Amino acid sequence: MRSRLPVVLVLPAVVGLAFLLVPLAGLLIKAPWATLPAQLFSQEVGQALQLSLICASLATIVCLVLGVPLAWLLARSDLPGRGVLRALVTVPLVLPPVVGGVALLLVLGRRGVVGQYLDQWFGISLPFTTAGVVLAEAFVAMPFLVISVEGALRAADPRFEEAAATLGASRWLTFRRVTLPSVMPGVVAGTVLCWARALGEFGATITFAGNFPGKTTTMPLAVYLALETDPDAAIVLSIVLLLVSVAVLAGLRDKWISGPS
Amino acid sequence: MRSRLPVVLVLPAVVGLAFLLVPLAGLLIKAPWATLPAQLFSQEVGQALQLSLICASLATIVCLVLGVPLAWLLARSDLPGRGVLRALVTVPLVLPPVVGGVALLLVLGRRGVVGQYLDQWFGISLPFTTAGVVLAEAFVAMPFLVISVEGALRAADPRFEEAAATLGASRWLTFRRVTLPSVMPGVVAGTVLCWARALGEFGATITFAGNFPGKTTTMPLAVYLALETDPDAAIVLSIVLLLVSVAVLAGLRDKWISGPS
Amino acid sequence: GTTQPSTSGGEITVFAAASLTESFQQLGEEFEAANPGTKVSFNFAGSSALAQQLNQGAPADVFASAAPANMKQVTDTGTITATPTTFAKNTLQIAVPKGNPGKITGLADFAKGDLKIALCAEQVPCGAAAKKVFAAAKITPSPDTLEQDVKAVLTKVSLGEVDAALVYRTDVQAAGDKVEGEDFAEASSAVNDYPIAPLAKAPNAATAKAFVDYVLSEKGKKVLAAAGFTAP
Amino acid sequence: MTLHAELRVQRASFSLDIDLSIEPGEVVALLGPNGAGKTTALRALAGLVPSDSRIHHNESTWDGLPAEKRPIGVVFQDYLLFAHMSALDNVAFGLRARGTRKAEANAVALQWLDQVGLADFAHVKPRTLSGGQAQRVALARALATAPELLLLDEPLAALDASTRLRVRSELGRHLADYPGHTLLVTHDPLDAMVLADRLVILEHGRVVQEGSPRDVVRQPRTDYVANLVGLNFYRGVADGTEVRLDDGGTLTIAEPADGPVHVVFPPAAVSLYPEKPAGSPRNTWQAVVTGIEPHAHTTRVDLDGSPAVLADITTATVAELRLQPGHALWVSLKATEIHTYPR
Amino acid sequence: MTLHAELRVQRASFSLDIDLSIEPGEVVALLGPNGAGKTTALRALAGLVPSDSRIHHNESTWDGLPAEKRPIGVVFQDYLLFAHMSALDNVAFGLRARGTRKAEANAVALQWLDQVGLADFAHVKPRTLSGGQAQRVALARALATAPELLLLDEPLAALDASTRLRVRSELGRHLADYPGHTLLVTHDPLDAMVLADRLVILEHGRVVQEGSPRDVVRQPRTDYVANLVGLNFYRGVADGTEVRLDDGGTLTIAEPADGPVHVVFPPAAVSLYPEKPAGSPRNTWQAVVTGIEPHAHTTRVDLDGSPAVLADITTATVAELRLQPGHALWVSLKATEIHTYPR
Ligand SMILES: Nc1ncnc2c1ncn2[C@@H]1O[C@H](COP(=O)(O)OP(=O)(O)OP(=O)(O)O)[C@@H](O)[C@H]1O
Ligand SMILES: Nc1ncnc2c1ncn2[C@@H]1O[C@H](COP(=O)(O)OP(=O)(O)OP(=O)(O)O)[C@@H](O)[C@H]1O
Ligand SMILES: [Mg+2]
Ligand SMILES: [Mg+2]
Repeated sequence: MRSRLPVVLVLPAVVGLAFLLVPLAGLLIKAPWATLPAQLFSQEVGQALQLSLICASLATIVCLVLGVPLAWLLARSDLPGRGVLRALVTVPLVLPPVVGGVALLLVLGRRGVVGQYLDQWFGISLPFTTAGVVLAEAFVAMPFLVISVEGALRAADPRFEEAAATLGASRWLTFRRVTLPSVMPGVVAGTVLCWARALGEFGATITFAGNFPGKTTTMPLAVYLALETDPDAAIVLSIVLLLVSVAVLAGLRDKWISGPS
Repeated sequence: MRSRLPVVLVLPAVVGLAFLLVPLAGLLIKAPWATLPAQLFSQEVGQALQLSLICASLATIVCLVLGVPLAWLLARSDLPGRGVLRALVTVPLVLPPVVGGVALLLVLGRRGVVGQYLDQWFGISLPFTTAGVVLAEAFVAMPFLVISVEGALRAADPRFEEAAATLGASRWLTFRRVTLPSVMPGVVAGTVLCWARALGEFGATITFAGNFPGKTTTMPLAVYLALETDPDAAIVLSIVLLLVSVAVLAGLRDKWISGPS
Repeated sequence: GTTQPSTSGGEITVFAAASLTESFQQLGEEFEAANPGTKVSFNFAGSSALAQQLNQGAPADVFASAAPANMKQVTDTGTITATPTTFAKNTLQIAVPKGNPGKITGLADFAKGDLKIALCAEQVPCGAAAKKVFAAAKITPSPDTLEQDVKAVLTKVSLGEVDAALVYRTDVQAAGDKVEGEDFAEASSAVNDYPIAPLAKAPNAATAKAFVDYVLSEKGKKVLAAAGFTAP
Repeated sequence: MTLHAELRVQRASFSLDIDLSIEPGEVVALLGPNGAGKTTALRALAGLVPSDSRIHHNESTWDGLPAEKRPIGVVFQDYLLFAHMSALDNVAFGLRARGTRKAEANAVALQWLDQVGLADFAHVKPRTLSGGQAQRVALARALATAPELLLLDEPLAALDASTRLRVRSELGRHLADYPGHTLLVTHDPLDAMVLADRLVILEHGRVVQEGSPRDVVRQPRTDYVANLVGLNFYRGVADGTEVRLDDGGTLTIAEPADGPVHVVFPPAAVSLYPEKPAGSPRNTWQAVVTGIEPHAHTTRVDLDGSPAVLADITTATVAELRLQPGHALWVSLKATEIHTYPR
Repeated sequence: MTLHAELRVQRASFSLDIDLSIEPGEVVALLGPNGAGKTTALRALAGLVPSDSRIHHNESTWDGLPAEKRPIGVVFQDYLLFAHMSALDNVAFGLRARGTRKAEANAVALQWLDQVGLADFAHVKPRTLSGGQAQRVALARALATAPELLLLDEPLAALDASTRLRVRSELGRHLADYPGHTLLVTHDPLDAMVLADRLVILEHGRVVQEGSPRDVVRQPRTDYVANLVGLNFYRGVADGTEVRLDDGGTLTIAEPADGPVHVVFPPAAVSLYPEKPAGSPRNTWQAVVTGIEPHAHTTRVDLDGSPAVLADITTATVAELRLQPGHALWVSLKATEIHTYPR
């Protein structure tokens, strides 16, 4: 029952869409499709794809478990210096990922500030393991989740939380049953950003976790190696990564999202 | 007047905060501070920093102008296939940035699908220019903005837009005066993500725009090159980038944000 | 602990420069075939990243670097105590897009302002080498971009974004038929060495030494030569 | 110039199907129990709900028109004030949207805020307004654009008694001057009687009664309406001066009637006695007190009997009779107080 | 076991400062004009607003306690139902929060929904409820946890007349059984009279009057209260049977008094005549009609004179006198109808 969409909004929206999609179309057009089936069914690619999906999903779970509470703390508590904390949380975004990887090595590496004790006391060594990939991806992707969820929390009406409190709900119950469901669209948006960023993560991963096929070689690393040997194959690999992620996102999001409109 | 913060939320929040901040602390500890002043006041670093800030800000403006309407279109219109469109918009996130740069070259490069005509007809060549840096950064960073803003739009109560319509407001006016202000926290969150991502962008920039001091060498590129010869200098450069971005974000965000809580 | 005795028979980990990907994968397979019971796994990345990782205690047996500078970063910290051996050399070539649309004939064309030229940045080996070459030829190039690695340069050449670039011959060879290489005289003034060495605390020192020897052997040289490397 | 609307809305388990006509200058009140579809009808008129409705006005049709193209003003049940704008900006919004210049829009808005007694709150954000204050800002916002069709969803519900009296009479004055069509959704029969020229009673998405306030008050047709106007209400079959009630009991009436009728009488016409009264009233029967509600000057007594009945008696009588739930009493009712009309 | 509260809240340009005591089982109604601070007081009791309040109950103090530790139930003015939960889950929420098992909580919740007449809507989301339905779910949600202090902010405001009657009497029954303390914020004097044992009248954040409904009805102390209970109200100085009114005019009263007094009489005690009447009433003066509001059975006439006065007359009289705003009439009032009490 609403009027036609206004040109002043639709025009930039369409330009924006074209800006994002035309380059992808370019990739699709120029890709050497003939090599696709061979790539798709090669063992290494299968392994890398599987590893990518698993690691990105695990990293996303880590981010959700740690990041959503962090977002809540930033949005709802009255900590002093929240402004600075909030800015600090965005820092891994700005850090070139390779430097992020170096930072992780400095802290969690075998000679790292924390890592040396992990190694000495528990025999745990994170770099160059699949767990390391998950950590590196989580480090890079978490700020996306935190900032999206915090934005959603700030836009949510806190009076519903008050209503829950008067019903005897602790902050935790209120958070779980009232706050979280009401900011679900924001959490979903953040999760998508986080997962996608983790899936595409390269610099921190190769620096912190290395590039061991089957263990730490995710798709972006495979793309990097393919660029060394066969640039066309690299593009095909990227497209595979794209298609899989589009399929996953298109499949999942509409299931999760049941908001207004 | 609320109870103590629940441990079950605060604990993961603190762990998450530590996870994000300890590696940064590691960087700070291990950085060769002695070289910092020399670096800070060197001409190249100043140039790169300035270029980074300008390009990231311009890219953010491009993203706001194109991305906010796009988010609105995805959240509020009843286009067919919105789910797939939404997934496609997230794709540049997943794409390894280097491949994103290749995609941009394929389309906007000298021999690109669109670029060849830009070159022939208008004499415009985007690669190796500062405009190219802005484009590359915008391409990589826009999905962050779009997805955050879309999440915020979905969480907003559409009945306020109905109220505006009954007051005779067109969709455009409603968007400007009612919808946008009510999702401001989400837009701010998205803008921060977008700006930070643009500031840290490396792969697509170097691939599409190349690396020429004063024209296309942004801080992440300078960091990368420094890593090749002098990792310590790279860390110092990263810290400079970090400090500047934290200062900007901490300074700006609390000004923009005046939501609840 | 960091120096457990090898328990997994002959398994070693080789940290190798990304430009060695193809040849070392082949060498690894041949080595495994020649020494049953051994297994070689690789970690391919940029030499500087590998050096960082090694200095942070990465569990490796062998390091093959694309530049002596990165090797030096590792020997400086004592992570490698053995003297590195040069196992391959690489020289520069002029790379042009298929069909040579810029009509590049020699190094002198790099000084033309109207052509699009890509070079490596000075900080990376191919850039340092290019600087030496231009100095020797007394030419002042007018590059449009100073790329951070050879692959980035080659991407631009193969897409026709630049008319000419200066890269290693091995890279031209790997780039396939979209890129054509032209040799030039001054190339000999800047030859890049690839050093290799086993790590001081290699978990499997014996196999590590065997692998280094295999790379330096005639069989190894043949594989490397096929990829475009010249022998040391 | 009449506004004709055939409103048809289908919701999950609810359907609305009503025809409405509103003359220029006329105020139609839509009354009905919760969930009857009043808000839904209002939204269909405003173009806020997808529907098969057909609306004609002034030789034009609104069917395809989006909400912002309809010349309407709406006061929503839960205000929907824009949280980030001051009260003044909220009121000025509609004028600005229609192209009025800022200074002028603000002046008109301020005038409206003044009319609803909130001039002092012009620069305050809605979040800090009390419920009633917010409602009044919403009222001013809808009225400020001088719409052709004014839609009010419970405009007075959150106002306190004295403000309500004032805003009601101001609203009444404005509506009287106002040349457009007005639809008023309300629960309060008093609001409806005072403000509306015609009442339309809705139940379960259908019109069950329609007429001038006077007619509706006199001749309710459903329990809901009778309740609304505060009358005892029964269905029965008349045979001369005897009416046999459907739910039990018989009443004697003064004016003979025949066939199925509605029977009404005011609770104030009912008298209560501890013993069976002897005297002129033609109707006496026994009943048991089930509830007592004190009002300002009288007390309403709920009685179960054949028929069940409501009685309004003075507070003095309550004390005198020592009324308690469970007490058995005699009910007496003069035949002349009973009004019947055909079903 | 009395609940004692000293509520002090400072807001931008508003301050609340009231002392309240509520006995167990007692229902206190908080009345006052819009913006008087009723909601603010309720929020201070609930622990939802930072304040310097001191609240004692049962030898314990609530001062430091957060809202969720206070044994309270709140019905909010704009419902605040959780949009993503069904009506049933909304009602069961408080029980679940207090550790009741799911099946049991749902059973109790369903019972409550049934009590407010919404059993059929148990599995419906609040978005699809009508305003009144939503209000009733909110009511059920607050009552379901059987709190010690029940706080109701306009619990009946959005209900239609018949539902309101039913929910009011059900609420009354529940409150009568209910051993806890109840604070009811309302605009409706009838709700207050019917449901509350004591009224507390708030204006500008201060208590202006307090007492049983009967006392407040008989002896209002401010214009707001007089308006609320529907009485003509003046301030004056008595000297024997003469009262000189502060705002002009003099009235003759039956029972002699002295000094500053309040003067009240019901609008129904006022008679209107076209000519100066000759007869027993001791007070007659001329006045001009300024407003006419038809009610169900009587008509309220607003008259300006010395003093200004409200009169309730039968609709028949309105027709007979051909009343129109602007008409000059004679007002007559028996001295015995006038009630005075010291200021
Ligand atoms: N979005 C919706 N989806 C499904 N059903 C709805 C929706 N909105 C309203 N309904 C149902 O339609 C019916 C009518 O609702 P409506 O809001 O029109 O009632 P109302 O007469 O305004 O009631 P009230 O006086 O309580 O505000 C109700 O039964 C309600 O549950
Ligand atoms: N968050 C706030 N900040 C500043 N002032 C406020 C805030 N909330 C309320 N006020 C002011 O406090 C006063 C009392 O408000 P309150 O909501 O308590 O009134 P109320 O008696 O409940 O009125 P109503 O009957 O209209 O609901 C009002 O003048 C209001 O503008
Ligand atoms: Mg309604
Ligand atoms: Mg209130």
